[in-house]
Amino acid sequence: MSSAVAEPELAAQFDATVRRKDRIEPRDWMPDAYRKTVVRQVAQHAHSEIIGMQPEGQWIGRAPSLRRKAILLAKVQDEAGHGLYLYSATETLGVSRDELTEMLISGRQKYSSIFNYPALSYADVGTIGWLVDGAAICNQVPLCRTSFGPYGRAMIRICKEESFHQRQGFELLMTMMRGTDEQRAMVQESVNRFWWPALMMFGPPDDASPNTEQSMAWGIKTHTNDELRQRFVDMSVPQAKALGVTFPDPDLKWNEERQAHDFGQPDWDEFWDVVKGNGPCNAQRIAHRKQACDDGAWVREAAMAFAEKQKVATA
Amino acid sequence: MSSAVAEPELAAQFDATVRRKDRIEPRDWMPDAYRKTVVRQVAQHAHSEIIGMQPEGQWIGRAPSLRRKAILLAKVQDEAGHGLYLYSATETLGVSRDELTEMLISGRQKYSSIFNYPALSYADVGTIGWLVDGAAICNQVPLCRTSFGPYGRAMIRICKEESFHQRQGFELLMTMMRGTDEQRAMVQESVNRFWWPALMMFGPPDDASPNTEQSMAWGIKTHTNDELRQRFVDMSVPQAKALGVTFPDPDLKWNEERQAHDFGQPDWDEFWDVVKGNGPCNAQRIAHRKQACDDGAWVREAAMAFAEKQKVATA
Amino acid sequence: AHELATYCLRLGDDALILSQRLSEWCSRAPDLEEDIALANVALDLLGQARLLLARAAAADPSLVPALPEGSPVPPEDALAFFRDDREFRNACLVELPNGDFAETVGRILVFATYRLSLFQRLTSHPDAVLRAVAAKGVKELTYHRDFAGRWFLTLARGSDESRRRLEAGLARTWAYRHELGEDDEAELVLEQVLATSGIAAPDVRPISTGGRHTEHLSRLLAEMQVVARQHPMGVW
Amino acid sequence: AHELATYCLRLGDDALILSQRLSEWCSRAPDLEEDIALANVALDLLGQARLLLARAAAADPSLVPALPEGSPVPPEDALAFFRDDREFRNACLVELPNGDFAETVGRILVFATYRLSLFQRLTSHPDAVLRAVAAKGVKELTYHRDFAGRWFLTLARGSDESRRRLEAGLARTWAYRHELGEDDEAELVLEQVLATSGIAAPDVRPISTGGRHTEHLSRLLAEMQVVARQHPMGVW
Repeated sequence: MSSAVAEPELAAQFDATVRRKDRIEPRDWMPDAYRKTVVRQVAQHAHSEIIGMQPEGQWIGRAPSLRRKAILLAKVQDEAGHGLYLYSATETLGVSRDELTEMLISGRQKYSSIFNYPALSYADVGTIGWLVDGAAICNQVPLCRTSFGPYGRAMIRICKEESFHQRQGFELLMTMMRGTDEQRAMVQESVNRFWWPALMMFGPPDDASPNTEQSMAWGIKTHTNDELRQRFVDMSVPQAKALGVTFPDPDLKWNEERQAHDFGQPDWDEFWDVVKGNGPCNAQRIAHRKQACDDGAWVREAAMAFAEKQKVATA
Repeated sequence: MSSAVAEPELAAQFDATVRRKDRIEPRDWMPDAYRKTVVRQVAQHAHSEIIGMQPEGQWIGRAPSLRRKAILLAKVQDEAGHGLYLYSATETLGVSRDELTEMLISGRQKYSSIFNYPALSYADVGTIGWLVDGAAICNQVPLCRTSFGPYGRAMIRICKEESFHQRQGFELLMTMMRGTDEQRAMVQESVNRFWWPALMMFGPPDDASPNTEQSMAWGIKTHTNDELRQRFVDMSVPQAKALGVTFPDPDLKWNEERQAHDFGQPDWDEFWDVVKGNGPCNAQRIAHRKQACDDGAWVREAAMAFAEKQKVATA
Repeated sequence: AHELATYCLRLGDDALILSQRLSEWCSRAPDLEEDIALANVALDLLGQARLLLARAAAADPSLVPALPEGSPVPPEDALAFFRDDREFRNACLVELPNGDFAETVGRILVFATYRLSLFQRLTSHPDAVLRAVAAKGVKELTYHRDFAGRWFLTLARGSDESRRRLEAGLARTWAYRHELGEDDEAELVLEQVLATSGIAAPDVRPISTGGRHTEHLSRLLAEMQVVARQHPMGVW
Repeated sequence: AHELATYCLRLGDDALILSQRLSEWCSRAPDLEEDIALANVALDLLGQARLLLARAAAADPSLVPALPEGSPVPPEDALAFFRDDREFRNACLVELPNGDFAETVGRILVFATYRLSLFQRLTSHPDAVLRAVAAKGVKELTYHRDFAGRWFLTLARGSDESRRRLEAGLARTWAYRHELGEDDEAELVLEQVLATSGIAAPDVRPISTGGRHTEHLSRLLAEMQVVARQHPMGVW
């Protein structure tokens, strides 16, 4: 009953903190719905990092130069690191990595749909860096100022590394474009496949995105999907020109009046189909994750048993 | 007690059959030691066919032409077929395939040591056909007249197919020798690796082969190891000349007086080392077999359960 | 001629890639009898692939990848060993990893049923070569379908584990079935096999592959083509 | 110079092939921390491989495989991606499949212990490049050995299953240990780790490889080299 008295006051404090664009910290009071939304969003982000290791990861073994192999391995390792920070952020709210992994494997929590598209050539390593990480950065830079402290701080570190990855991806494509005709064709083919899915990474159009408003009010989200998508397109077009590739969108052109690019809409039916689990790789990605978890179960158990024995020994 | 009376008579009958070079059939009386020796020898032969699928089998997926892929797959399939006949022959003596497989996997029964050498290039597919199947045929042709009926009849069929495989192996090498320098080098390198192990396939020298005498008396074996080895060398030398390859034996030369080739001795220490389990692939071959057995256990159980249910349904 | 060639290429690639997958079972099957049977299916499909790729090359030589001057590689091998994954026209269904024996049985059942129905129609195709391939194939595919059908029933009725595995494996196959084309006759046969076995059609929606291959094909080809590509002037 | 080159090639190949194996763990390790740690080990070894292959190529350019006129492939990549399995000089130990996590831990322990001991001696090698590689490597290998050593102890003392797997995996590694050369110091360290963990040295005799590779290497290279070989004129 005592908490019932205090709650309006706590809520007012919470609102004020968010309005001031200050951080909410794990021990601060927060509305249940806020807590749930944060956990869901951070978990989804963490899952995306971990699942995102797969499409590129399978090319580590086939990287065509030792330098590229090192770059790619380090990048995929960074993604594991990002997953680690982000799961730590959810742990500050009392939700463990194991619980979340279980939610991922059972399909109750999502990850970014982009990783349900296959990586079919080494050029995809570059395109994923350039366009996918590029889109991710557009989404994530504003999140560095997100209201939940541990998330915001994780994002600062992650964004720095992601920008590095994006430049590396672009640099790979740039190098390939200076190579053979086959290499240039590989790059263009890869860009053709990833352009639309990259645009989908910003989520459905604003008028079909019901949660945006609340998330913006809470300072979890700071821009609408369509704003970020526009920013991404405007950023990418000159980069494509520098590379010497085109995007597969006949409607893409500069609008002098808006001082921005007009562009076509992705196939939103495909988007929802992939979100619902029928994308090219949904089942494969989850099966891979589940296999790794299952195969490692005995190791995690052994480590816990060992730690337990150590505790007893030192007690 | 009554059998004690009959036994000398049965033994005399058995000896007479063997002397006449007639067949002993599964329901005939036979000495226990004979039965054991037959089971051991046939099982070892069956195991050799099954383990022998592995070195070549791993090249099916990498065969460099569709025709060669078909030839190789059919050949390895034939080896499974040979294994099948031979296990059937032991089953006539009341020893099941499952028991024997267990003996193989646990290392209590052996298989031909040649399959503990790795197959390292596609030329090895040809060399295994030419030299390994060639040596096997030298060993096996006399076995078509072996005293135990089911074994002898299986051998007739097997020898026919083995000769076919041997010609195919030789033909592959012949074709490769007409190809590029790299292909010719591959063939010679392969022959260098397999020559000595092929000579070892006839077993240790006669003076170190204590079981030969009894086996010959029983008509299970019809020639000594050294006799067969000599026959193989004499047969192979002109074939090597036709191919345009050499054998890695400086002592190999025609002996006008003996009307046969002199040749060096294989490294018998290596032979015994491989027999004892320390060859390059012993552990790998058994692990592969065990994995297949383990992976298939649920299928065999399901098939038995299904057969059981069918019986009940039709009873 | 180009249309005939690409059609033969598609049918040939399906057979080639599934044959490659099935031959991975060699020396690994649950028992010797299945080892031999799976090799038989793989050999039949490989035979179909050779004829179909050769027909494709003859109908439209421009489809055959260029090799170094004087290379002795025959056109069907050039098609099999010197195309990249993007140039293969097979359905994704045949390039998926084998999974366990139940999954393999489910895949052969679906594939052979569809292909048998198609080959029955192709026995009256205007092209004589294709007609001949189809006539031979009908017998082979009948055997494949029956082999898979018998094991399907056995696993469905065998043990709880075999039934569980069969259902899980079939679901994976089922989601790629639509790429084989619409075929009511084939569907009817599948329905009957499922009904006889007491297995419900998997409740899965078709996976949208976007007409592209899966990540598995390039790995499969890396193995399949490695020796041939190392020796573009080789004779075998 | 040739001797130095082949020596660097051997050391470089060991690092390259084990790095390739360890990177197979990426996205498959028992937990994120081990995923990251195994990638670290793989990255360190890859770094060693690059320096050592480059040194080998500089010391004896005749070792570098010929590529088409004008190919932009740098010498260390030519060595890594355009040699056949027979030309690789690595020990068989590093090319074996990973096995489970326990087997991987055992292999890293044995490999890093031997290599650390060797690299400590190489810090006074006459060749300045090799000295520098060794000096850097000593730090890296100390970390690898300690990582493996900690897990070795954990698995030895953890559960019955982890102990069983550790012993089985170690036995497979142990039988190839002799190829790393005789090194009493390294043996002493291994003895200590085993004693601390309460694990007996496996009772296995050395596998006689005859100085040849196993069947695994050509498969590993088929994957590792496929893209590079498809583009001998490519820049990356």
